[in-house]
Amino acid sequence: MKHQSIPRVMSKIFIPLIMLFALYVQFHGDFGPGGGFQAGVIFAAAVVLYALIFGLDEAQQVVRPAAIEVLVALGVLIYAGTGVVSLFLGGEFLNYNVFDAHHPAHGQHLGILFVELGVGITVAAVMMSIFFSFAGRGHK
Amino acid sequence: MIDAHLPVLQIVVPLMAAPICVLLRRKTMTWAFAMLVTLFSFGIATQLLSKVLSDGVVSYALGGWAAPIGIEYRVDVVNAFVLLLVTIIGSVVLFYAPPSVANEISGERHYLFYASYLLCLTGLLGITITGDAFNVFVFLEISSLSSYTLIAMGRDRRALLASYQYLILGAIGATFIVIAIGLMYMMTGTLNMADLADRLPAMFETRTAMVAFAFLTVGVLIKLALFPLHMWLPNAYCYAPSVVTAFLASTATKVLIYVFLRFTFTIWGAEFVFETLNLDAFLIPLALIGIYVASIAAIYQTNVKRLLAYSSVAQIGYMMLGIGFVSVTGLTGGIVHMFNHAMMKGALFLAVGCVVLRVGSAELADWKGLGRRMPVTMAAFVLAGLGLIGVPLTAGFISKWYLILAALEKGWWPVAMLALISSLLAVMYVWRVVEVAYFQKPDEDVEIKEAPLQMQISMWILTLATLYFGVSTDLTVGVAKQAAEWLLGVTP
Amino acid sequence: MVEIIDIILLALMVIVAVAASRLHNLFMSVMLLGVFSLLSAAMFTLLDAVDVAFTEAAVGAGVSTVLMLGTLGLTTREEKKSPKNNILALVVVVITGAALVYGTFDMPLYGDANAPVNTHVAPYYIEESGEEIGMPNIVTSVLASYRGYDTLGETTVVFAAGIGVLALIGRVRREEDHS
Amino acid sequence: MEPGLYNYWVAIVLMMIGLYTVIARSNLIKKLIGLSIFQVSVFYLYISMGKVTGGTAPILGEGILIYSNPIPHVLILTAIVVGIATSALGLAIVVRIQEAYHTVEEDEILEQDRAL
Repeated sequence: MKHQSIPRVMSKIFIPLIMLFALYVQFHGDFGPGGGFQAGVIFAAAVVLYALIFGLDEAQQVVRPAAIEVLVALGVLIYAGTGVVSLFLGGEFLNYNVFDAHHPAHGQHLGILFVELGVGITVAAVMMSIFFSFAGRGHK
Repeated sequence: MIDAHLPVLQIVVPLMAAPICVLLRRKTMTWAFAMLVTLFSFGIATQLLSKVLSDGVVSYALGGWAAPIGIEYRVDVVNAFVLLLVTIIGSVVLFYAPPSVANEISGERHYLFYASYLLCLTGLLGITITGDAFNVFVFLEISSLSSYTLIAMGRDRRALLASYQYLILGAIGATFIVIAIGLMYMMTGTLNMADLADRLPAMFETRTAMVAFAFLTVGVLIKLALFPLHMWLPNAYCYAPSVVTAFLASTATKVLIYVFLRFTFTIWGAEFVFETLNLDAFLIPLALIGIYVASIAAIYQTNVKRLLAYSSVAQIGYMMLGIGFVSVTGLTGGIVHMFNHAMMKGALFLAVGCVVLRVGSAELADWKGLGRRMPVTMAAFVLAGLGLIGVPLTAGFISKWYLILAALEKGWWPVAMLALISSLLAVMYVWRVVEVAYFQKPDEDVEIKEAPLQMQISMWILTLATLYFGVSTDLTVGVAKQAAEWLLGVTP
Repeated sequence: MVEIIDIILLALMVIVAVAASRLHNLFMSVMLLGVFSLLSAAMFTLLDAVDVAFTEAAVGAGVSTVLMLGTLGLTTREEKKSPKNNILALVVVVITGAALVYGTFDMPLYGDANAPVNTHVAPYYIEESGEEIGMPNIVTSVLASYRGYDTLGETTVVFAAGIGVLALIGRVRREEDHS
Repeated sequence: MEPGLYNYWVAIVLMMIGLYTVIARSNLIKKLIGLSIFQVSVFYLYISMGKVTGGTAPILGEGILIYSNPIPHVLILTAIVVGIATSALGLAIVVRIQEAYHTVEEDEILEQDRAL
C-alpha cells in the first residue's frame, strides 16, 4: 500500500486521532469504561496501521524494536514499583492510601493513575512487539 | 520493616527481576542478577518457614484491603514448605544453568531465557503463597506461559510440538479451573479461600457444588499430569532444554499437587471430598494404575530423558496415593515424597544435562561406557537412581516407608504389596541405564571430559541431599507431618 | 424487547461458532471468530459489562484477528480434511457438557438480586468504593485497587507472552552475533 | 419470557463447540480458534452470573439504585488478557512449527517425526 495516496493521506489524519483516543481511554477509565489495557491496545493499533500503510521498516524507524523492549519491561516495573513505593511509605504492597496522608482517596487516585499507566505501557509495547515479530517473520 | 512484608517480597522480588533482566540484556549479567534474586527468595522462604513454625499462620493483606474485600496472602506450614522446596530447586538449577544453556540455546536469547525462568519461578511461588482462588489462576498462567516458552526453546524441532501440545492441554486445564472457580464463586459470592471454606459447606448439597469440584479436580489433575491425563508430560520433559526439564520436573508438578491439597483439604474439606464424594475410591486405583503403566512405559524408553519423564508420571502416582489414604501417615508420606522426589529427579535430570553437554545426546545408545568416561556424573546418577528405587539410606526409602506404613495402618495389604512390588519396576528402568553406561563398550574411543565444576556442584548438592534426607529426617518428615496434621485439622 | 435482542444475539453466536468450527477455509474461520467476539461484546453490553465489552471488542475482534491473519499469511489458508475419527472427542465433550448442565439446576436464577454473588462482597464495593476510592467506575476501583494485585499478575502475563513471542520468533539482533 | 437458566445453557453449548474443535481438529490454528471460542463462552458464563435484573452498568451515578455485580467483570477482564496472551504465544509456536515441518497439521507432523 506504499504507493497508494488515499490510504496514505487518510492514515495521516486518522493515526493522530487514534493515538489521542488511546490517551483519552487511558485517563478516562475512572469515569467511563476503559483503562490501561484498552488504551494500550488502541495505541498499538495506531502503530500497526502505520506499519501496514508505510511498511514495516518505516514503522520500525519510528518505534525502534530496542525501545519497545525497554518499554515492555518498563510498564511492569512501573506497576510493581508503585507497590514498592507504598511499602516504603509504610503501607502494605499496593496500598495507595499512604500516597496522601491526609486524603486517602487522593492517594488512591494517584496510585491508580500510576498502575494504569504501567499497564498501558506494557500492553502497548507488547502488542507492537508481537506484531513486529510476526510481520518481520514474513518479511525476510 | 522487611519482616512484616516477607510474604509479598517472596513474589515481587523475582517478579520485578524478570523485566530488569530484559533491560540488562547481557547474558552473564542477567544470569548473575537472576542468581542473586533466586538466592534472596530462598532466604525469604527459609525466614517464612521458621516464622510459621514458631508463630503460626502469617497473613498479608495486599493493598491494605482485608480479606475477603482484597486479596490475601496466607502462609501456613504446608505452603511454607512448598515455597522452600521451589526456591531451593530454583537456586540450585539456576546455578547449574550457564554452561548448559550456552550449549543448547543461541546466545542472543539468553536474557529472554533467564527472564522467562524467573517468571516461571514467580508464577509457581505465587500459586503457592496466595489465599485467593482467582489469584491462583493468574499466577498459574504466569508460570504456564513462561514454561511453554522455555520448553519451545529446546533445540530439537520436536520441542515445538511438545510445547504446543502442553499449551493446548494446559489451557484446557486452566479453563476448567476457571469454570470451577466461577461456580464456587457463584454459590458463595467470595473468592477468598478461608471465606470459601466457611461458606461452601452450606452448599454441599447442591449439584452445582459437585460439578464445581469435579471440574476443579479434572483441571488440576491435567496440570499435575496424573495418569491418564499425563499425555503432555513425556514429550515436554524430553525435548525441553536440560535446565528447564530439571527445573519443571522438580517444581511444577509439585506445586500443582500442593494446589490439589489446598483445594481439597482446606477449601472443600476432607469430609466432603472423601466421605461424601468418595474421591479416594477413584484416586487410589488411578494412582496405582498410573504407577504401573508409567513405570512399564519407562522401561521401554530408549531416551534417558523420556525414561525419567515416564518415571515422573509414576512418582506422581505415589504422591497421589499418599494423599488418597487421607491419614496423617499417608499425607506425610505424600508430602515427603514431593520433597524427596524433587531432590532425586532434580539430581537425575542435572546429571542427564551434564551428559548432554559432553556427549550431545540423551539417547541411551550414546551412553555406552559412560560409567568409565564420566565417572563423577554417572556416580551421581546411580546414587539418585537408588533413591528413586527406594533403597534404604536414601530419601526415596523414607517416603515409600511412610506410604506403605499408611497402607498397613488402614489394613490395605494388597495396596501395600502393590506399592512395594512397583519398586522392582524402578529397579528395572534404572538398571537399563546403568547396564548401558557401565557394561557396554563405546562404539568409538574418544576422550570425554567431565562437565564443568559449576554444573557438578549443583548436581552433587541435590545428590547429597538425597542421601542426607535418607538419614536425617527432621526437616522433611518433621515438617511434612505438621503439614499433614494441619491439613487434616488435627493440629491443636 | 431486550429479551428478543438477547435471543437473536445468542442464536447468532451459536450459528457463527458452529460455522467457525466447521469451515475448512481458515481465513473465513478467523473472520467468523472475530464476528463471534463482536457478538459477545454486544452481549456483554446488554449484561451491563461495558468494560468487558470494550476489551473483548478490542482484543477478540481486533488484536486476535490481526494475529491470526498474520499467522495464516505465514502458514496456510486451508485446513486439510482430518481423517481422524472424532467419536472420542464427541464423547468427552458430551460428558463435559452434560455435567455442566447438570450443575446448572441448583444455580441461582439469572438476574436474581439475592443470589450469593450479589449479597456478599460485591455490595461492599458498590457502597464503599465511591467514598474510599472516589471514582465513579466501580470496575476500575476493583481492578486497580481492591484487586489490584490480580492486575499486576495480568500485566505480568502479558509481559510473559511478550518475551515468549520475542524468544520464539523475534528478530535476532545482528550486532550481538559477532561477540 | 421469564429469565431463568437458559443463557447458562447457551453458554455451555458454546463452550462445548469450542472444546470439540480443540480436541477433534488436527489443524493447529483451528485448535487455537476452538480454544478462543471455548474461553469466550466461559467469559459469557461469568458475566451472566453478575447481571442483576433492572440493574445498570457498575458506574456510580445519581439516582441509580441497582447496579450489576462488578466482580465478574473484573475477573473476566483479567481472563480476556490471559486468553489473548495464550493465543499469541500459541500462534508464535505455530509459525515456528510451519518453518520446521512445512505443515501445521498435527497428524502430518507426527508422521514426519515417526519417519525419523
